Amino acid sequence: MQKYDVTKTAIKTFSQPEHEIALQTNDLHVYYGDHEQIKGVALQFERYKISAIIGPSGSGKSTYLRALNRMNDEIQSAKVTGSIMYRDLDVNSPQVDVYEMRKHIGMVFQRPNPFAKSIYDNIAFALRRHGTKKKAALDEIVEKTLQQAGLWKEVKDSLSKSALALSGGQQQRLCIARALALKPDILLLDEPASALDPISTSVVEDTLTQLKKDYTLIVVTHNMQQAARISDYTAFFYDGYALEYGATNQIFTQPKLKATNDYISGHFG
Amino acid sequence: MNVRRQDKIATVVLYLISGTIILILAALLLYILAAGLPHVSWHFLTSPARAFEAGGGIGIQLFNSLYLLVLAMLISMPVSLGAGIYLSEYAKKNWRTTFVQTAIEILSSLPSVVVGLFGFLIFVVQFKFGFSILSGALALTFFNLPLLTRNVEESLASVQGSQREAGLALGLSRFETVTRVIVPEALPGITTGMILGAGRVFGEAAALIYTAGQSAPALDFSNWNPFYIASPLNPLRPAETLAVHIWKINSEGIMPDVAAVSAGASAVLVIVVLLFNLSARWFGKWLFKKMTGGD
Amino acid sequence: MDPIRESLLKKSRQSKVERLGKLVSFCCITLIVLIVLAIFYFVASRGLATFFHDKVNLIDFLTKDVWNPSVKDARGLPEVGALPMIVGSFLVTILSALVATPFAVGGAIFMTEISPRRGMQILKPVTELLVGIPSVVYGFIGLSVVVPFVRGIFGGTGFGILAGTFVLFVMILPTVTSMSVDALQAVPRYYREASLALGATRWQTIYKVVLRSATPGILTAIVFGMARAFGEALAVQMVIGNAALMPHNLVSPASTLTSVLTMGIGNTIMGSLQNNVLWSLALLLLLMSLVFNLLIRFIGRKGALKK
Amino acid sequence: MKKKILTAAALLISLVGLTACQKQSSGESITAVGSSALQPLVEAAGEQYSNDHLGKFINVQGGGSGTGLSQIQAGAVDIGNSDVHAEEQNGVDAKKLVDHRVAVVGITPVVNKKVGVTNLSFAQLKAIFTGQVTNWQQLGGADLPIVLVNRAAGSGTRVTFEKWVLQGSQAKQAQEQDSTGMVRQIVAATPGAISYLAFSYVDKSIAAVKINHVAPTDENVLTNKWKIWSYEHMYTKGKPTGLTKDFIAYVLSPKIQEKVLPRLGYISISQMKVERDVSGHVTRRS
Repeated sequence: MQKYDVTKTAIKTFSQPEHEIALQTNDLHVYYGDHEQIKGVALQFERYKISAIIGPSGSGKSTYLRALNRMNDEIQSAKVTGSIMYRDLDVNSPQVDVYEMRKHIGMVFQRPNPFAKSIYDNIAFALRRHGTKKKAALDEIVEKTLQQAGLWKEVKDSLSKSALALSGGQQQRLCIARALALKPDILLLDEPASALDPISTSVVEDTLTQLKKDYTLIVVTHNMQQAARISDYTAFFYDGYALEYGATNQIFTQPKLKATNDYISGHFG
Repeated sequence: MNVRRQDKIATVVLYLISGTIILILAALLLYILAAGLPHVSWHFLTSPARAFEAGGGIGIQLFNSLYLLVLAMLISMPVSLGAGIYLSEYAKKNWRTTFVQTAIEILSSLPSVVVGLFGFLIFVVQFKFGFSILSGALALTFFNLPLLTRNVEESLASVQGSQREAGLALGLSRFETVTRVIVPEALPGITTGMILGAGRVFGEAAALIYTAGQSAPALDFSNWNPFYIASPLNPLRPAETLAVHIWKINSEGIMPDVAAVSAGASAVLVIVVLLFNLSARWFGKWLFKKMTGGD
Repeated sequence: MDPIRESLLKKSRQSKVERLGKLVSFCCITLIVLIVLAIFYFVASRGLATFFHDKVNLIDFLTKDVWNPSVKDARGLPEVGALPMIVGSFLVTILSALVATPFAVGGAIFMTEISPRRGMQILKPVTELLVGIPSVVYGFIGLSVVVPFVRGIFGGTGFGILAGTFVLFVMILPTVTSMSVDALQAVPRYYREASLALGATRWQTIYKVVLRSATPGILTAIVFGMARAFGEALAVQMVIGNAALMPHNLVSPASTLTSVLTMGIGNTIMGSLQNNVLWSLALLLLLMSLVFNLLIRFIGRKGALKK
Repeated sequence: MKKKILTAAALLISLVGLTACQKQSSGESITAVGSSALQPLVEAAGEQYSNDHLGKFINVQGGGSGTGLSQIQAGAVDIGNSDVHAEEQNGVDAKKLVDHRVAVVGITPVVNKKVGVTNLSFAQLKAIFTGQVTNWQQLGGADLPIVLVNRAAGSGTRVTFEKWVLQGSQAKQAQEQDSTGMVRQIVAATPGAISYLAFSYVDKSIAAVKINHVAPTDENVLTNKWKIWSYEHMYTKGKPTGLTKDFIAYVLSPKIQEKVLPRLGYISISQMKVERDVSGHVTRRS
């Protein structure tokens, strides 16, 4: 594997934003035990845009994404330093209620993970637990989110069927609908289409572009074409650093760094 | 050629071994049932035991066994569920957890006599519960807890981690994720374990001899007020169970039909335990279908 | 003000639920640990009284072979040599494990390698049913079938190590079998496929590849079965004959730690030496179950390292 | 689901608590614990007593004479049943206990039917149980090795038997059985076996042995011609009061002594023509 001088080129600070920023991280480090997985990342994500994070395996993309809504808390050995600013609050600070925060910063995982419940309950479950009990309200949210996720037409007659009976692509869209049901501000997606076939992938991609008008999306992807197709901004991760970040168009056509260029032209990854 | 023959021989031997295992069980069951079933009748199942005359039944013992079982399971189920949840969801991988797990393993391999005597000194003597269903149920809880806890822990651990992430990412606490998502999914396994545990409890004798006692005073089945001393529901009355009864009459029985009663009681005991086993299987499967098939 | 920002700073219902839930489940596990510690303390305090209060020499206790707690020897110390019971316990445990192992492993291979369909449909339920049979019933059968059988063939009373071994063999068979099945199933499928692809026969594959890599798991299963056999009381007590004598042969009456314990406990006075030595036996049992546990952990760790 | 379990558990606990508080108000009961040989008698008497006195209950538990004596000594129960004198048990302070002798049990040596011996002397019995004689031929019986079957050490039957037969010698270590039923079964099935049983357990499957040509019968026990017998004791801690006192009096009443005891195979205490103290000293009863 080719070596790049990452420490010099890594993004450590950023200029004052021109647009409204939904989330930003400063000098974010993530450690798993003694191993430093993320070595200081500063990025900001614009509201109502899709930002893609690309990079080779092991570059820390997923780890970074999971840090954003503190999913790393659930891994015993993980430790996070640096700040994650969301609505003028540091997500990592003890004042912030982690469960409330996760309602606003939702997440969709690489492998579809619907609950072993009915399609309806997959969406209604968390709502009920957070206090929405009325049937009419639940019905409305279920229908709306399934429509947003582009799944409504396929499942509207079988809402009481087990979610596990759906195809992989449908399950993933159900998981997106499930996350949307809580009306999050930001939706984090960790390679949402990597476990799916090409047709399902394109349906999910369509869904994401539709969602952009109401949500801020941060998508980790392995698939550069996908990043190019759907995202407005792209960050390139390498060895625990964010090396380059900019408008997707610019990153894919005129990358500033050799490393980025090598990666997107397929020299490694 | 030699290798092929070896393969043949090995296969035959393995078939023989498996056949022997099945034969042993079949012989055991047939023996118990053949020896006992002729004595089992409605009268035998419902009438009280007689100390020194023929014609006694096992009605009260059977009721005691069931009541004790229900009480023991009521106490041990929530505790083992909580403990299992802690071990599989919260416990960190360190020496303390290893210590706790070793402690549980030891409790599970403890001879039940020791548990019974401990229960005797603590509940019967110290807490003054006397020889009672309550003392027995608590002793059985001790005896049952490690197995149930391990079963809960294993069942929970077998549910995929992605389900936990799903719940957590929806802003649910780990506890609610576990109780509302993971436990339901693990329910088939947990239920099977609980029912098998119930079977063990039902057949346990050594832990009960000194706690629930070895006498079965007549019960007044018309009075269900649990405070009445002869009420079937009174948890502070002494209660000889079926398994203890078998042990006792084999040891000290002076009724003329000892052999018949003990064979009959053994048959009933085994049948009930088998029913537990079969229902565990059936119920686990049914539950799994129900859980994954929507409401 | 930003309502979302506000809500982030408040303690949510979920975090209260989490605190409470964690506490409750922690209490449950603490309760269990406390129970174990209490039992340990209780058995140890009584069991050790033999040595501290009644001044019995630990070495004598473990190595002498005369068990007669109410009689004093020449030095004025009670005759409490537990060796016959220790030997008896180990003999029945090891013998029954020796007999059970080929059956259990054979049955497990049958279930996983030879005929999984039939194995899982017939053999597995059968072994699980065996687990459920209460030990009093095993004792009852041992008494009415095994003991007369042994008597018929070898003469004597029929009571003894051999009868105990038979009964324990059937009792631990299901445990060892089902754990061996788990161990065999954990062997990755491609091991078998690789071996078969190299032209090995099924038996060669089983013997050289599958069994080899499942050895730690199978050993754990056997030790687990031994732990169970060691602690079994009622069934053994009913068939072993309960003579606190060094076993001369397999059909002479012998005794185990558990059988002496169950028999004697009702006939001795709490706090007397006769009672305390029984608790010393119980302590020995407890320590043995600790040893078995450590052994299982040790084997498990070794197995894990190999992979 | 979980809530339901919790609610049920909470209900149960409160129920138990309430029951514990109200125990006294709905019926009175005492507990008698100990000797399994005495258990059937006390059970039968307790049952009758409850029938005669509504709302009063006698809980009877086995557990062995040792348990009975330790529990009564600890004050954990109301009556401690024992087949042996409290003075004979290690670890019991007999002075604190009050002895109530409620019945007598005769104990006889029994042998397997193939042995071919019907009469033995005390000396021969002693030789057998100390292991000096090992074949029945030496005693004029069949050519069979002697198989000793003992009761568990400390059991009342064994203590009594050894007291009169061994006279202080040490018994040979041999197989021990926890229970009378088992002993009978083994003696019946094992050629050459010898053991000892209470009279009431003797049946056709085994042979009882005369000692010095005295037959093991109730009549011979009444006059102490048959020496191996013991009292059945109900011990109380201090003088009995209340229900305990009434119940012991009831057990000693003719209703139990004359009607129930014989049916259960005990010898009535009121018929005894002699009295014997713990050291074996016999006096005639007037």
